[in-house]
Amino acid sequence: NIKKHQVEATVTNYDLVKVDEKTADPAEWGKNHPRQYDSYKRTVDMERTRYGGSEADPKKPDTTYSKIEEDPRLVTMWKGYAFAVDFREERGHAYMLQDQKDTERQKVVKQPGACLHCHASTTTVYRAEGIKAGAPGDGTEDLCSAAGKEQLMKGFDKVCSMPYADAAAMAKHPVACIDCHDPKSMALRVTRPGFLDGIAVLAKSSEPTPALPSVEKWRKGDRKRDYDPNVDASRQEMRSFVCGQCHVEYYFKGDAKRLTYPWHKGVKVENILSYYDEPVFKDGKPYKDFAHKISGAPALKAQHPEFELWSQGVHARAGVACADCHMPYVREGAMKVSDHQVRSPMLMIDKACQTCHRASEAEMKARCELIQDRTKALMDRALNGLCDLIKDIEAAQADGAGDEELAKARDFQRQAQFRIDFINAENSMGFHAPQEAARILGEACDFARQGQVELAKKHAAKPALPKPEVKAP
Amino acid sequence: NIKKHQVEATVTNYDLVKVDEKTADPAEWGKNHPRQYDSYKRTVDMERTRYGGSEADPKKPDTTYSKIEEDPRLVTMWKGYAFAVDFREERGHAYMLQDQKDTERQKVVKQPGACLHCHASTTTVYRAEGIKAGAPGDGTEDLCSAAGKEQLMKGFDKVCSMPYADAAAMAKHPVACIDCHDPKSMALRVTRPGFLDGIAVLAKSSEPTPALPSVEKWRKGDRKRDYDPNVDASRQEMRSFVCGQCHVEYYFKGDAKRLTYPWHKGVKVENILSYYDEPVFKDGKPYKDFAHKISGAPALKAQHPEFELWSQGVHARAGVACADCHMPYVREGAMKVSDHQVRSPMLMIDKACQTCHRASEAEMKARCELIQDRTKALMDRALNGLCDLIKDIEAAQADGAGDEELAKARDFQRQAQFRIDFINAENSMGFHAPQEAARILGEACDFARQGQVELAKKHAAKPALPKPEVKAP
Amino acid sequence: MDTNLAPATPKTRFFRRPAVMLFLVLSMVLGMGAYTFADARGLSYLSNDPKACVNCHVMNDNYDSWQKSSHHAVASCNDCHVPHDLLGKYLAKAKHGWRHSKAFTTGDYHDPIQVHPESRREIQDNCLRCHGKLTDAIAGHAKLGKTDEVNCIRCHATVGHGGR
Ligand code: HEC
Ligand code: HEC
Ligand code: HEC
Ligand code: HEC
Ligand code: HEC
Ligand code: HEC
Ligand code: HEC
Ligand code: HEC
Ligand code: HEC
Ligand code: HEC
Ligand code: HEC
Ligand code: HEC
Ligand code: HEC
Ligand code: HEC
Ligand SMILES: [Ca+2]
Ligand SMILES: [Ca+2]
Repeated sequence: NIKKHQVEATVTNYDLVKVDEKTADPAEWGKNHPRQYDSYKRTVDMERTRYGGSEADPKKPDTTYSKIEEDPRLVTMWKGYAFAVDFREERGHAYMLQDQKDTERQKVVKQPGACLHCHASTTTVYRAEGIKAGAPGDGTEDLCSAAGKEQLMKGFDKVCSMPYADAAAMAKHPVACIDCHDPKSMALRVTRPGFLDGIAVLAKSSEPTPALPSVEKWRKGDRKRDYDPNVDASRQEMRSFVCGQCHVEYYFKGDAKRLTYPWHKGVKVENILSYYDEPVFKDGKPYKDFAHKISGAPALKAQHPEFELWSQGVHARAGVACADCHMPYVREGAMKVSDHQVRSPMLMIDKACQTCHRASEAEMKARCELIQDRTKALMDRALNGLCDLIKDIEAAQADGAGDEELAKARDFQRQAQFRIDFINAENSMGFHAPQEAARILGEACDFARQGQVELAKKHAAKPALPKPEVKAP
Repeated sequence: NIKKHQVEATVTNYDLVKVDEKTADPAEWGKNHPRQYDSYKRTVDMERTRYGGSEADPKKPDTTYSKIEEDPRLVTMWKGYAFAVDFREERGHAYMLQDQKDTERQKVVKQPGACLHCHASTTTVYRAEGIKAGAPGDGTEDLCSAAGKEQLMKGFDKVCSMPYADAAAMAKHPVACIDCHDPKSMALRVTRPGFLDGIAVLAKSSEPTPALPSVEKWRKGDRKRDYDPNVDASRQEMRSFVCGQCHVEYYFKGDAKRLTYPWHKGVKVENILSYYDEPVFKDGKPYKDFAHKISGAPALKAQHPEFELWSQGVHARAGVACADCHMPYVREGAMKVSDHQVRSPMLMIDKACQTCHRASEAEMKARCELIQDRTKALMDRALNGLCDLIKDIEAAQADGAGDEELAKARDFQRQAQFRIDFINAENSMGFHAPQEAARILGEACDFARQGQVELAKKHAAKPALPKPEVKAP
Repeated sequence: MDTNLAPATPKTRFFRRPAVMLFLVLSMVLGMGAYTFADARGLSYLSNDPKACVNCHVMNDNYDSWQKSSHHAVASCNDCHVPHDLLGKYLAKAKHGWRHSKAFTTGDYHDPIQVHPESRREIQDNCLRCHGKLTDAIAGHAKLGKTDEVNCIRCHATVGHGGR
C-alpha cells in the first residue's frame, strides 16, 4: 500500500489523449485526468442537509422536492410569474441540462436561448455559432485570442435570442472541463460571456470590492482596456470566478434577450436594485420582471446570487474561494486533487472546513446551522410581512384604490420582495455572508410593514380582510 | 537580544508586600506587580474610535460626550426615564466611580446602593457590611470559604437596599485587583454576587450554552450544588467571567432593590424578554422599568449586555475571551504580561487581533468597521420605526383611544424598544456577534412597524401627524 | 469549544516508562509495522533533519507551511514535535513512529491530518522550553490556583506553520 503511494506520487497527470478547444466531451479529458473525471461524474449523487444538498421528490422521482409546495408563501410572492408554477431544490451539475428542460416553467413561458448559458457546456456551441454568424477562424484558436473571443461573443448574442428549444438542441453536456479549464495548460479560465461582461462593468463602477483585489488593482491602472478576468485575476480569484460564471443574479436585456448581470453599480443588493430602479422605459418606468398578479406591483425576481452574497462575507475578504469549500482538496491515494463532485460542504466538513478551522466536525456543523437557522427565522418574518402587504394591497384594490394611490405601497412591495428573494434564491441560507443576509432581511421586514402602514393610513377607514399571518410579538 | 531577555526574565513577580483579603488598595498590589499596575492606571487615557473609545465633552470636559445630544431619537425612546436626561459614552475603568456619582441620572431619581456593585471595588465593602449584618468571621478568610461567601452575600443584600450616597461613601476605589484576583495565588476569581447568582440560574435553565463549556459540563453532573464559576469554570472562561461580573443586563428586583441578572431562561434577547414578560404583579402585569411618557407603554431599558451578546458570537464559541481582545498580552522587557489598560481593541489592533488573524491592521479595522456600519444603519432604521410608532400612539391617544385599544400597540413598542436598546446599549456596535445583532434589529423593525399597522388599521380614519422620519425606500 | 490543553500527566508519564518503551520498540520491530515502516522510510522519524519528514509526501504541506512560518529559521520539526528530556525523546520517537507506521500502513487517518492530543502537550512543553522565561508571568501564577495553563497555540496557531 505504501509502495503504491510512493509510485503514484511520481505520476500526477497522464497525457494519454490530446484535448483542444474543440473537445467538449468530458470523457475525453477524463482520460488524462481520471480522478477529477470520476468525482465530476459523482455530481449525480443526492443527499440532503438541513438547508441544502438535494433529494428526489417522492411524488416525482426524476426531479427534486418542490420548494413552493414546502412554502406556499412563495407562490403568493411570485403570483403572475413562472416561478409560482414550479421551483425546486437545485442539485448536482450532472442534472443541469435535464432539469432546465424539464421544469414546468418552460411550459408556461416561451424561454429564450439565453437560458442555456448556465445550464450546459456552451463554450464550443457559442464559438461554432459565432463562426456561422461571421466571426473569423475555425474554432481551434485559443479562446482568449482575438478570434476566439469574437467567435464566443457573436455566438453568445445569437444563441441568446434563439428559442430555447433550438439552443438546447445544440448542447450535448452539462458544464464540462472546457468551460472552466484551458485545454493546453489546464489553468482555470472564464468562458462565459455573461461573466466577462458583468465583471468588466463592475470594475468600472465605484463600489469598493475588497474581496476582489485584482479589480481594485485594475482600477488603479490606466483603464485603457476593460478588466478581463482571464488576464487580470489571480489564481485564487479564478477559483471563485469560474463559479461566478453562473451562480449570479441576471436578467435578459431588451428584445435580443441578452443575458446581463446587473452589476453596473456594484453587487450589493441595493446596488443591484438601484440599477433596476433606473427609469429605462419611455414612460419613465423602471425594469420589472413581472407585474404581480394580486397586487399589480412591478416586481423583480432574484436568482441564485451566490457570487454576490459571498463577496460580502468575511470568507471572501479573507480570500477564501468557492472552490476551497465546494471543491476541497482530497487525498486520492498519494495525491491531493480537487474534488470535482461539487456539492454542499456540509457533506464533507472534514475536508471543506477543517483544513482552516480547528474545531470538531460537530462544532463546525453547529456553527453553520446556527447561522442558517437565524437566517431562516428572519426570512419567515419578512415573508409574513410581505404576504400581509400583498393582502392589504389586494383589499385596497377591491375597495377601488387606483394605481396612483397604490404606487407607493407597490414600490414598498418591490423593495421588500427583491430583498427577500435575494436571500431566498441564494442557496446557502445566509451562510455565505451571515450578517449581510440578516441586514437585507431586516430591511425587507421594514419595507413590507411600511407599505402596510402607508396603505392603512390612506385607506384604513374599512377594516382589512382577516390577516392570518401577522403574529403578536 | 535573546540572551538579555532571558536574564531579565528571571525576575518576574516581586513579592515585596503581603496582600490579603483585606487589601483593597491597588497600589499595594501594584508593588508586587508594577507592570500590571502601571497599565491599570492608564485607563484614565481617552482616545476615540469610529464607534468606541472615549473622548471628553468639549462643553463639559470632566465627562465624555453625550449620546443623547448626538441622537435625539434616544430621548424620544426613553421619555419618562432618567436616561432621557443624561447618557454618555463610557470610558476607562479609572472613572467608573466618579462618572456614576456625576451623572445627571442621580439627580432625577433616588438611586439605590445596588448601583455600586459595578462601579467600585466592593469586595471588601460587602464583606465588612456582611459581618456587621451578622455573618461569621472577620474578613480575612478566603472569599470562597463558607464564611467568606456568607459575608459577601449578606453585605450585598444590605448595600443594595441602602441609599446610593451611603453606599458610595464606603467605596474607595474603582474596580481593583481584589475584585478579579485571588490575593494568595493571583488566579482569577469572581467576586460579584450578581454574577454568582446569575450564572447559577443560567446553568439551571435549559438554554444551550455552547460558549460556556463548564456550564454544559455542570448540567451533565448530579446538580447537587449550584454551578459556581470559582469552582467549575476553566481558566479560559474566567478570562470572560471576570468581565461578565459587570458588563451585563440587570434590574433591581423588588423593594429590596436586589441587583438581578435576568438569565433565568437564557441570555439571548428573547430569553430575557420572556423572563421580563412574566406576569409577576398581582394585576397580571409584567415587570417594567418605566411607563413611557409619550405613549404610556410599559417600557424596559437594556444596559450594556456585552457578556450576553458576546456569548452568541463565533468568537465566544471558538473560546475567545474578553481578555484576549481587551487585555492582550504585551511584551514588557523580558516578560509578557496582560495589558491592564482595558480599552477598545481598535486602539491596539496589532496585539488584540493580529496574533490570531493574519490580515493587515487596516484590513482588520475595515472588517470590524464594516460590521459596525451595518449594525448602525439597521439601528437607525429600527429607531425610525420606533419613533414613528411612538408618534402614532401619541396621536391615537390625542384622538381619545383608551388603554385597552392601545395595549397591543404598546406591547409592540415594548418588544421593539427592548431589542433596539439591547444593541444600542451594548457597546461594540454589533461586533461581538454581528449576525445576532442584525437579527435582533431586524425583528425590532418588524415589531415597530407592526405596531403602526395595528394602530392605523384601528384608528386611521384621521391622517397622523407629519412623519418626518419615514423615508421612501 | 474546549480550548484547554490535555493535562500533562498520566498518559504521557505512562509512555515515559522504560518498560513501556521497550514494549513499543519491540512491537514496532516485530509487528506488522516492521516491513512497511522501514520501507516507508519511517525510521526517518528518528532523524532531526526536517527533510527526513518529507520523505513522506503526506508531510509536504506541513513542511511547506513550516517553511513559511516565523520559526523555520530557529526551530525544526523535532524541536516542537518531540519531547526534549533525553528519555522522553526516544520514547516519543518510538511512539510517534509506531503511530505513524500504523496510520501509514492502514491508510486510516483523518484528512486533513490533525495533531493528537498528546502531541499538543509535547508542542506546548516545547514552546515553554524556549519561551518559558518570557511567559513565566502569564503561565506562572495560574499554577497556584487553577491547574489549566495558557494554551500557546490558541493565539499563536501559525508560529510553526504559516499561512493557515
Ligand atoms: C467558507 C465556505 C464557503 C465558500 C467560500 C462558499 N460556499 Fe457555498 N456553501 C457553503 C455552505 C456551508 C453552504 C450550505 C450548504 C448546506 O446548507 O448544505 C453553501 C451552499 C452553497 C450552495 C447550495 C448548495 C446546496 O447543497 O444546495 C451553492 C450553489 C453554493 N454554496 C455556491 C457557492 C459559490 C458559487 C461560491 C463562491 C462564489 C461559494 N458557494 C462559496 C460554504 C461555502
Ligand atoms: C446566469 C446563469 C443562469 C441562467 C441564465 C439560468 N440559470 Fe437556471 N440555474 C442557474 C444556477 C446557478 C442554478 C442552481 C441554483 C439555484 O437553483 O438557485 C439554476 C437552477 C435552475 C433550475 C433548478 C432549480 C429550480 O429553479 O427549479 C432550473 C429548473 C433552472 N435553473 C431553469 C432555468 C431556466 C428555465 C432558465 C432561463 C429562463 C435559466 N435556468 C437560466 C443558473 C442560471
Ligand atoms: C455553467 C454554469 C455553472 C457553473 C460554471 C457552475 N455551476 Fe454550479 N450549478 C449550476 C446549475 C445550473 C446548478 C443546478 C443544477 C440542477 O439543479 O439541475 C448548479 C448547482 C450547484 C450546486 C448545488 C449542488 C447540490 O447538491 O444541490 C453547487 C454546490 C454548485 N453548483 C457550486 C458550484 C461551484 C462551487 C462552481 C465553481 C467551481 C460551480 N457551481 C460552477 C451551474 C453552474
Ligand atoms: C465548474 C468548474 C470546473 C469544471 C467543470 C471542471 N473543473 Fe477541474 N478544476 C476546477 C477548479 C476550481 C480547480 C482548482 C484549480 C486551481 O486551484 O487552480 C480544478 C482543478 C483541476 C485540475 C488540477 C488538479 C487538481 O485536482 O486540483 C485538473 C487536472 C482538473 N481540474 C481536471 C478537470 C477535468 C478532467 C474536468 C472535466 C471532467 C474538470 N476539471 C472540470 C474547476 C472545474
Ligand atoms: C481556506 C480557509 C477556510 C475554509 C476552507 C473555511 N473557512 Fe471559515 N473562515 C476562514 C477565515 C479566514 C475566516 C475569517 C475569520 C478569520 O480570519 O479567522 C472564517 C470565518 C468563519 C466563520 C465566522 C464568520 C462568519 O461568516 O460567520 C464561520 C462560522 C466559518 N468560518 C465556518 C466555516 C465552515 C462551516 C466552513 C466549511 C464549509 C469553512 N468555514 C471553511 C477560513 C476558512
Ligand atoms: C474578538 C475580540 C473581542 C472579544 C472576545 C470581546 N470584545 Fe469587546 N470589543 C471588541 C471590539 C472590536 C469592540 C469595538 C471597539 C470600538 O468600536 O472601538 C469592542 C467593544 C467593547 C466595549 C466598548 C469599548 C469602547 O471602546 O467603548 C466594551 C465595554 C466591551 N467590548 C466589552 C467586552 C466584554 C465584557 C467582552 C466579553 C464578554 C468582550 N468585550 C469580548 C472586541 C472584542
Ligand atoms: C450590572 C452592573 C452595573 C450596575 C448595577 C450599574 N452599572 Fe453603570 N455601568 C456599568 C457598565 C459595565 C458600564 C459601562 C458600559 C456602558 O456605559 O454601557 C456602566 C456605565 C455607567 C455610566 C457611564 C455611561 C452612561 O451611562 O452615561 C454611568 C453614569 C453609570 N453607569 C451609572 C450607573 C448608575 C446610576 C447605576 C445604578 C442605577 C448603575 N450605573 C448601575 C455597569 C453597571
Ligand atoms: C466592577 C465592574 C466592572 C468589571 C469587573 C469590569 N468592568 Fe469594564 N467597565 C465598567 C464600568 C462601570 C465602565 C464604565 C466606566 C465609566 O464610563 O466611567 C467600564 C468600561 C469598560 C470599557 C470601556 C473603555 C472605554 O475606553 O470606553 C471596556 C472596554 C471595558 N470596561 C471592558 C472590560 C473588560 C474586558 C473587563 C474584564 C477584564 C471589565 N471591563 C471588567 C465596569 C466593570
Ligand atoms: C477587571 C479585572 C481585572 C482587574 C481589576 C485586575 N486584573 Fe489582573 N488580570 C486580569 C485578567 C483577565 C488576567 C489574565 C489572567 C489569566 O489569563 O489567567 C490578569 C492577569 C494578571 C496577572 C498575571 C500576569 C499577567 O499579566 O497575565 C497579574 C500579576 C495581575 N493580573 C495583576 C493585577 C494587579 C496588580 C491588579 C490591580 C492593579 C489587577 N491585576 C487588576 C483581570 C484583572
Ligand atoms: C484568540 C484568538 C482571536 C482573537 C484575539 C481575535 N479573533 Fe477574530 N476570530 C477568531 C476565531 C477563532 C474566529 C472564528 C472563525 C475561525 O474559526 O477562524 C474569528 C472570527 C472573526 C471574524 C468573523 C466572524 C465575525 O464575528 O464576524 C471577524 C470579523 C474577526 N474575527 C475580527 C477580529 C478582530 C477585529 C479582532 C480584534 C479586535 C479579533 N477578531 C480578535 C479568533 C480571534
Ligand atoms: C512514514 C511517512 C511519514 C514520515 C517519514 C513522517 N510522517 Fe508525520 N505523519 C504521517 C502520517 C500518515 C500521519 C497521519 C497519522 C495520524 O493522523 O495518526 C502523520 C501525522 C503527523 C503528525 C500529526 C499526528 C500526531 O502524531 O500528532 C505530526 C505532528 C507529524 N506527523 C510529524 C512528523 C514529523 C515531525 C516527522 C519527521 C520527524 C514526520 N511526521 C515524518 C506520515 C509520516
Ligand atoms: C515552532 C514549532 C513547530 C515547528 C518547528 C514545526 N511544527 Fe508542526 N505543528 C506545530 C503546531 C503548533 C501545530 C498545530 C497543533 C494544533 O493545531 O493543535 C503543528 C502541527 C503539525 C502537524 C499536524 C497537522 C496540523 O496542521 O495540525 C504536522 C503533520 C506537523 N506539525 C508536522 C511538522 C513538520 C513535518 C515539521 C517540520 C518540517 C514541523 N511540523 C515543524 C508546531 C511546529
Ligand atoms: C527551539 C526553540 C523554540 C521552540 C521550540 C519554539 N520557539 Fe518560538 N521562537 C524561538 C526563537 C529563537 C524565536 C525568535 C526570538 C527573537 O527573535 O527574539 C522565537 C520567536 C517566537 C515568537 C515571535 C515571532 C512570531 O512568530 O510572532 C513567538 C510568538 C513564538 N516564538 C512562539 C512560540 C510558540 C507558541 C511555540 C510552540 C508552538 C514556540 N515559539 C516554539 C525559539 C523557539
Ligand atoms: C491570548 C493570546 C495569547 C496566548 C494564549 C499566548 N500568547 Fe504569546 N503573544 C500574544 C500577543 C498578543 C503577543 C504580542 C505581544 C507584543 O507585541 O507586545 C505575544 C507575543 C509572544 C512572543 C513574542 C514576544 C516578542 O515580542 O519577542 C512569544 C515568544 C510568545 N508570545 C510566546 C507564547 C507562549 C510560549 C505562550 C504559551 C505559554 C503564549 N505566547 C501564549 C498573545 C498570546
Ligand atoms: Ca441543493
Ligand atoms: Ca467607550
